Amino acid sequence: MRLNKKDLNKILSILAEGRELFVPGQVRGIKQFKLWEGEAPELDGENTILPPKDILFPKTEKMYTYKTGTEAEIAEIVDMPERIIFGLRACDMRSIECMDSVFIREGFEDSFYARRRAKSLIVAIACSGAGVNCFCESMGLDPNAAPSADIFLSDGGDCYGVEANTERGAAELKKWAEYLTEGDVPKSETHCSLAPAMSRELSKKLTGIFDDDELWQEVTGPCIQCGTCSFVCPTCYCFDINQADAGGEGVAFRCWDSCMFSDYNQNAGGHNTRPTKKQRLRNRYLHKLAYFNERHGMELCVGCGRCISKCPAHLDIAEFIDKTAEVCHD
Amino acid sequence: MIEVNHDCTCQGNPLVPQVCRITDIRNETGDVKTFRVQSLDGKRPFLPMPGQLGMWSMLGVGEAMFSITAFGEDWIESSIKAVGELTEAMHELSVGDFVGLRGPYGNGFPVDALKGRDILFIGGGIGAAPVRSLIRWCAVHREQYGRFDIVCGARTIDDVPFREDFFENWPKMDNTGVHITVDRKTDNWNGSVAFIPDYVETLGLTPENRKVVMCGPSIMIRLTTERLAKLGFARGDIITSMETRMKCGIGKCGRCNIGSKYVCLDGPVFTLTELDELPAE
Amino acid sequence: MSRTGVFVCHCGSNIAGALDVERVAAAAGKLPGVRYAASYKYMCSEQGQQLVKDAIAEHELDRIVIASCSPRMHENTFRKLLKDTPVNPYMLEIANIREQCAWVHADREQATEKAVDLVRMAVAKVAKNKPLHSSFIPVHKKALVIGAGIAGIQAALDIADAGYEVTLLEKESSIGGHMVMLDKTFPTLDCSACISTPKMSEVAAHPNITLMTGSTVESVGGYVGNFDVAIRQKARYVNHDICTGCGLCETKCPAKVTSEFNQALCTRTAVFRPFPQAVPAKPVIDPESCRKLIGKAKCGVCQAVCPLGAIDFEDKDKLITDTYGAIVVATGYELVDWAPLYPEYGGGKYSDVITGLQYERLVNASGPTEGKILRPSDKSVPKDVVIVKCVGSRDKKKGRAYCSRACCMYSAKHAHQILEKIPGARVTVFYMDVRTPGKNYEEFYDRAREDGARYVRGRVAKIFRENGKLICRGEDTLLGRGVEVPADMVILETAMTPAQDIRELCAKLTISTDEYGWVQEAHPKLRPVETQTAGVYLAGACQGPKDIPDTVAQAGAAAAKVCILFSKNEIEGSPMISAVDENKCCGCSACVRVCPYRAVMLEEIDSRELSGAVKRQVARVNAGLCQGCGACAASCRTGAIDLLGFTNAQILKEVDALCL
Amino acid sequence: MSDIQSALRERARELLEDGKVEYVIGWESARGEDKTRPAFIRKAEDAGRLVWNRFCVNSTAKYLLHDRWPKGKIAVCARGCDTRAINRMLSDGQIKRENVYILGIPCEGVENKICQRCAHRNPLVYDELLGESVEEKTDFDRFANVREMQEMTLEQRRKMWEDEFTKCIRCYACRNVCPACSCRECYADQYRTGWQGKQFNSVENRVYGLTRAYHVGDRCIECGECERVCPMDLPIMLQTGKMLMQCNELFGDYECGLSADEIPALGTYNLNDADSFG
Amino acid sequence: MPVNKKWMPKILAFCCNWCTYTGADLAGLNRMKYPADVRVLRVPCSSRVNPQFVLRAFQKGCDGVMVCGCHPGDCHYTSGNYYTRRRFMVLKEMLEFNGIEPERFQTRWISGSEAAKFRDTVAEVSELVTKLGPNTVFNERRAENV
Repeated sequence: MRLNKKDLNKILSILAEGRELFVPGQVRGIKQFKLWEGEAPELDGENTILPPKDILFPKTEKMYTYKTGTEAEIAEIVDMPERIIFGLRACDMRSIECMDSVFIREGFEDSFYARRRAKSLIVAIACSGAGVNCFCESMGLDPNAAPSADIFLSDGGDCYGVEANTERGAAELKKWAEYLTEGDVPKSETHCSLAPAMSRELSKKLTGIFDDDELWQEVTGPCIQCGTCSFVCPTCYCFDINQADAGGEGVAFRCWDSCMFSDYNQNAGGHNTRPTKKQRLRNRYLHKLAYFNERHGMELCVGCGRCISKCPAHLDIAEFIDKTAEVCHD
Repeated sequence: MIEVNHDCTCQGNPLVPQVCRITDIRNETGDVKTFRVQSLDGKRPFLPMPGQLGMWSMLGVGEAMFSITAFGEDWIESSIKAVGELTEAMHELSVGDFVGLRGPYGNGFPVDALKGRDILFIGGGIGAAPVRSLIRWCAVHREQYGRFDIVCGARTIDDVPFREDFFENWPKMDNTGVHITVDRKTDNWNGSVAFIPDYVETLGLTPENRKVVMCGPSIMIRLTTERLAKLGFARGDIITSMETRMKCGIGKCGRCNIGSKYVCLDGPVFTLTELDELPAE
Repeated sequence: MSRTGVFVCHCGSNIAGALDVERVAAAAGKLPGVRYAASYKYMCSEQGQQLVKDAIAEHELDRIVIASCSPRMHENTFRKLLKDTPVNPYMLEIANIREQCAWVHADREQATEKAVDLVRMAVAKVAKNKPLHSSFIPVHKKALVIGAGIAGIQAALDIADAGYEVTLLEKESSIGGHMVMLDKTFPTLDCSACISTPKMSEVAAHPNITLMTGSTVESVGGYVGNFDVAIRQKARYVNHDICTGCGLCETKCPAKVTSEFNQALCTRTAVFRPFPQAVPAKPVIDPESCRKLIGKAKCGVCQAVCPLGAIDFEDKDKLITDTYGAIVVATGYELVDWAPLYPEYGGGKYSDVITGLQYERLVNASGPTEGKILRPSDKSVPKDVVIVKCVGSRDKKKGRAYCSRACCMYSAKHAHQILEKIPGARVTVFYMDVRTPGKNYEEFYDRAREDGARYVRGRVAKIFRENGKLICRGEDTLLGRGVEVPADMVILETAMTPAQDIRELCAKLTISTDEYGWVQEAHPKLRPVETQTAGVYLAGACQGPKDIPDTVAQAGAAAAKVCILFSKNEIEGSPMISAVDENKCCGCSACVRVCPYRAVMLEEIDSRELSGAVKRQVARVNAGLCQGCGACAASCRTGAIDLLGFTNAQILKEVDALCL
Repeated sequence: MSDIQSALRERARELLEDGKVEYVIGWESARGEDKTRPAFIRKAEDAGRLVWNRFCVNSTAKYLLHDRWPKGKIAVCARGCDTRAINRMLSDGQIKRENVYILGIPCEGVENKICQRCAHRNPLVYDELLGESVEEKTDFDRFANVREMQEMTLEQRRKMWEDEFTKCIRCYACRNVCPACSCRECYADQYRTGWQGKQFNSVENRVYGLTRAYHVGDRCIECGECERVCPMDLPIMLQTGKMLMQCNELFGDYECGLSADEIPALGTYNLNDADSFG
Repeated sequence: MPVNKKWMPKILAFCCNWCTYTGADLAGLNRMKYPADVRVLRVPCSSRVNPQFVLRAFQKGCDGVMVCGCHPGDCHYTSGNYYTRRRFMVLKEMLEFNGIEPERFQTRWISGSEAAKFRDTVAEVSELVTKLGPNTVFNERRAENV
């Protein structure tokens, strides 16, 4: 189907009825997914700096309230509003697939995430401008398609090609009926600017170089062990559980955590299983490019390049891939 | 894949614990206490397999994973050593107080693989707790297993936990040898004074048809494995339970990974061969 | 959860009258961790304390909160109570709901609400308390007294009589200080030598006192009970073990140099005893004036003459170190150098314008003039004498605003002595005020005036020589006109100042001085003989100008303090001191800088780090010195050093509890 | 620029060859020539990787804290701000001067907005100076941004900081890059003691922001690294700048990192300090 | 908070044990009256107060914070209040710079004998903070944060 770009605002107001609509926009100079307040979303240009991860897997999520003392009781916090993520690109869509695989499909089902995911409608859009650090193609993605999104908009100059991939997407499209016209739009042809030599065999071989200390020392040298890469990465899903106590009662919450922090693996009694930054960054890279693959069949890196642009020490996962590819194949 | 039963949670959400009441607290040693709990409606919170863990939550302080060392008709028990702020806070609890509990987690000991075998149980200090859960299970199904040799090591005799099991119940089991050793001699003990690795060597056990179940500090495991290897034990026959930091307990938070394996989901029980495949972290 | 007991006190009607104590107890009962809450009429009474003991036993409580009067009143009472219960005395917090709540808020409802808040804060804090145990510091029962004037002598004697060993240091070659220079002492006019020389000989003979003259303190380390002191004894060049004090060498010594003891009124030889009754009664050689030691001439007469060969020119300074439990500072005073300050009084060029001490030497029987008052210029008997008071004292322009306290009395004494010893003498005293604060002081002053001393109220503006007389031009403020008094001799009663090297000594002892250099006492009214460094006491004029009666009283008080310290084998240090968590400390020495008592030092420890075993610096608290102020805990960014009893966790919980 | 670079490579090769230093910390070009990355050259033949150009923005000094007890000496390519960072760590007792071999580089300013406000382009302490010292820049007001901020009304400032701290994602990059942040265990990681909650909300962020400003305020060497690395572009230097301005006004002119034995302003006192207490 | 009652500010006062706390006790002994919205937190010396405690008080919902100590020169620990003076002269400016009304953070030297000064200070601060209204800038009480 086709949608005239002029009618985009009307579509957005349809989407925003009684639901929280998140669109890419500027918040004090930082492009991120923000609540839509009627302005035109920034769909083109580079991808958002902060991923949409915060919507499905919030920075701080209250899990349950508790009371101690004689009548101790625990009450789960359940209310979840309906949400819509509009203007998602292929790489962020893949990150949601990864998180679905972790939180829903494997082992226990994480009820918090599952509930949020069930109440979220995702409207993806074809990638209109690859950033200088993008390499999603070499991670096996097609920037111009998002098969697992509910609705996908492809860019046709003055109009969007609209197609629904899921029944929920189709149901939603019915509401757009009056603005849709027949006809489809050719697939756009944006390509990534980077192409690191990532491949399925490299993913297998990576665990082989686990003990190559000299390589790891050189790769992890400049790292300053901050959490920037974890918190701007769309697929990092590690979290910490904590309790905010207010004198005998309070809230238990989970919040983002980063494997790069020094107290991440701090056991009671002082022993730390990964005390040095070499071990921690090695674990991060291997988890993204190898370990996750063994369990879920896809890499945990979607090639969005956010960690490359934001790393204070200018570390670069794409360069890492090229270097290890070179080391692994000989 | 991993079969999952989590019937002790609040309306099925694996991350939200259920309130349970402490019905009994026993002082095992100076710094180890065993807490027995029951859910509010007086029933057993969940039916754990031997070696499985429960996530104990002291409301307002924090959560930690402890192996379920024993269970009965309407209770389960865990032994907790006071090492950090949370465990010290729990040691201040008294009977009738409430804790949060969710579980069971972990894959538990491979009871089927052990069927028909002689078993050497080794428990180092608080490591005796997970081993005890397996011994109690094997005691119930005694006929399915061969000879038992139970070894317990501790700093001094006063640090040996579960005294009535080690000294009364288990020696009475047929075809069972109970061997206690301590690091440091005290006047109320005249038995063996030796580190576990050396002591195990003196027991003269043969590797044929025998599996070893060993839990305790990692140095003890490493040294004892070397001695067992000298005695001819294959690494595949040695089973241990990993003691790492676990946060969520359901394989999501990423904290307890060794390579691609999650200790709380794929473990904590591994054979040494499985551990060798993982990257040496 | 912790098992806390809360006890709310009615304090008769003091608290119960102003707020609803039952509601406070009920609210406390619901707080987390509180297992027992009750209220009682008088918690500090015998029954009240028994109530606490019973509750502890019955409910197995492990920490207690008392909501009552100020902790400054009964914190110790309740700590002693807990000593004979299984609960550690420091698992206790007090909520002040009397002085800071019941008594100061009229509105009963608001007062009750505030009391509930205060109890909640105390319960939240006590939950984080840890059992604390006092640390014990050994005490070396040996005292060091610095300065052997009457203050040092009296203190040393008292301590020694109490049975403890004392080392008495004196910078000069003989003990006695300034008092032994005086002739008579007011107000009883008994002879100074008669009351001080017996004490001096008692000191020399006392088995417990080790006397070290010509000695100063080189360095002081350690802390109360364990001061490691290095003492430098100047070379005497006379072996006092062999020397019998016959004095033959003194008669033969060719060198002549001004005698400091006699205030430069006469000279002394290089090998000398400052005054006949000196203790130790054996001479020493002054290296600056002995011709052989200066290397000017071969001399060595005294060595040749000495029958026992006691002279030894190769003698060297000796450095002796010892450990002392307490130190008494008794370094006394000096007279201000008035000459540069008062050019208008001749600036020292008139030899007949003398200071009070110079007069004392003139009138003293063992002085240069054997007691006859002869004016230094022509040794004639002065008929007209003018005494000028407050020279250098009470005068901001000359740099000292304080009053030197004793000069009013000894100027009256001088007037009385002159009138008595020189028949027909005329004495004029220029005064600002006359202060006679002691027993029989006023009567003594009256007698001086009855003897004929003429008191003129006004300050002397100028002293100049005119046809053989010293004209003292001043002003008589009572008559409102200028006045000029011709005089044969003028006595200036100059201001007292601290000894010159007092500031370095105080720096070594880590005690402070005020802007003039007088040693700073711990508290002017409540702790006058203590300093803010534990174990260092002070006596006499080093703390401020004073006369002999006050000096001796202070010396006795300082000795008593030392004896209190020595009465126990070890001092129980308060356990509420700082403690360092070594694996958090990065050795940045922020705490070392802020500690007022230098109780925190960096120390090297062996530490297992990622890169193997290394040596690194961490802070270490000296339990003896730490007074528990907590400045270090607030300066430590990572919370490695914390003040037990007021830890960061406790205060944070207290702040949180307030806002629930 | 390029003769310094060749001198740098030359000296690095010599130092590594005769084993005087264990490794050299400098910069090497990253992907694309407009980006460099800190480099740790251990072998003499790798010395060629060292570069010096206007894209060398990362501070090299803080990496000394990643190896506090080195076996041998560590060579550091240090610009003016890096040498101030080294002085900072020396004053805090975190590194030993004998462990560091400083290759001083006079710097005309790199691609970093802080360089317009840099008063110490020449290295303050060095073992070798690679190139003649450049003329210092003095035509700027060190606290221009702070003064401009103070013109705003209280309400405006409140709103501005409210938004800024809502953006913060607590990645702690500003802490991990700051030479004044040298604690073994940061207060923010000790949530057992309860200083700082783990929640990500604007209040906890504000507490973190203000606490860190207070911890490093009187020792901040104004190297601008915290603002450079902040992924959310928070104006962190405003906070420490305000602290320094206060120290300047209250305790006499105050600049940090100028010598190796400085005492921070809040760690000492002066009897006649300004006193507006009631 | 029952709606009919006039809103009462919550003010926390860090008082040094040797001077201000004694002064407060003295005010009690003399039965002086002052508003009931100040809660005193006893510390051994004003130099024990870590600026982070003040931030914590504001974060947890206090409407006003006071730090009181001995007059410079009278400190029982000789130099404690000199550090207090520097720390909180700077913190006062930082709070204002961050948009918190400066009147909410008061610092006073009150000696053991100045009971009247303690009463007047409490009255003055209580009135000032009541005029300013509840502290919403920093306060964790707001819905989205708890």
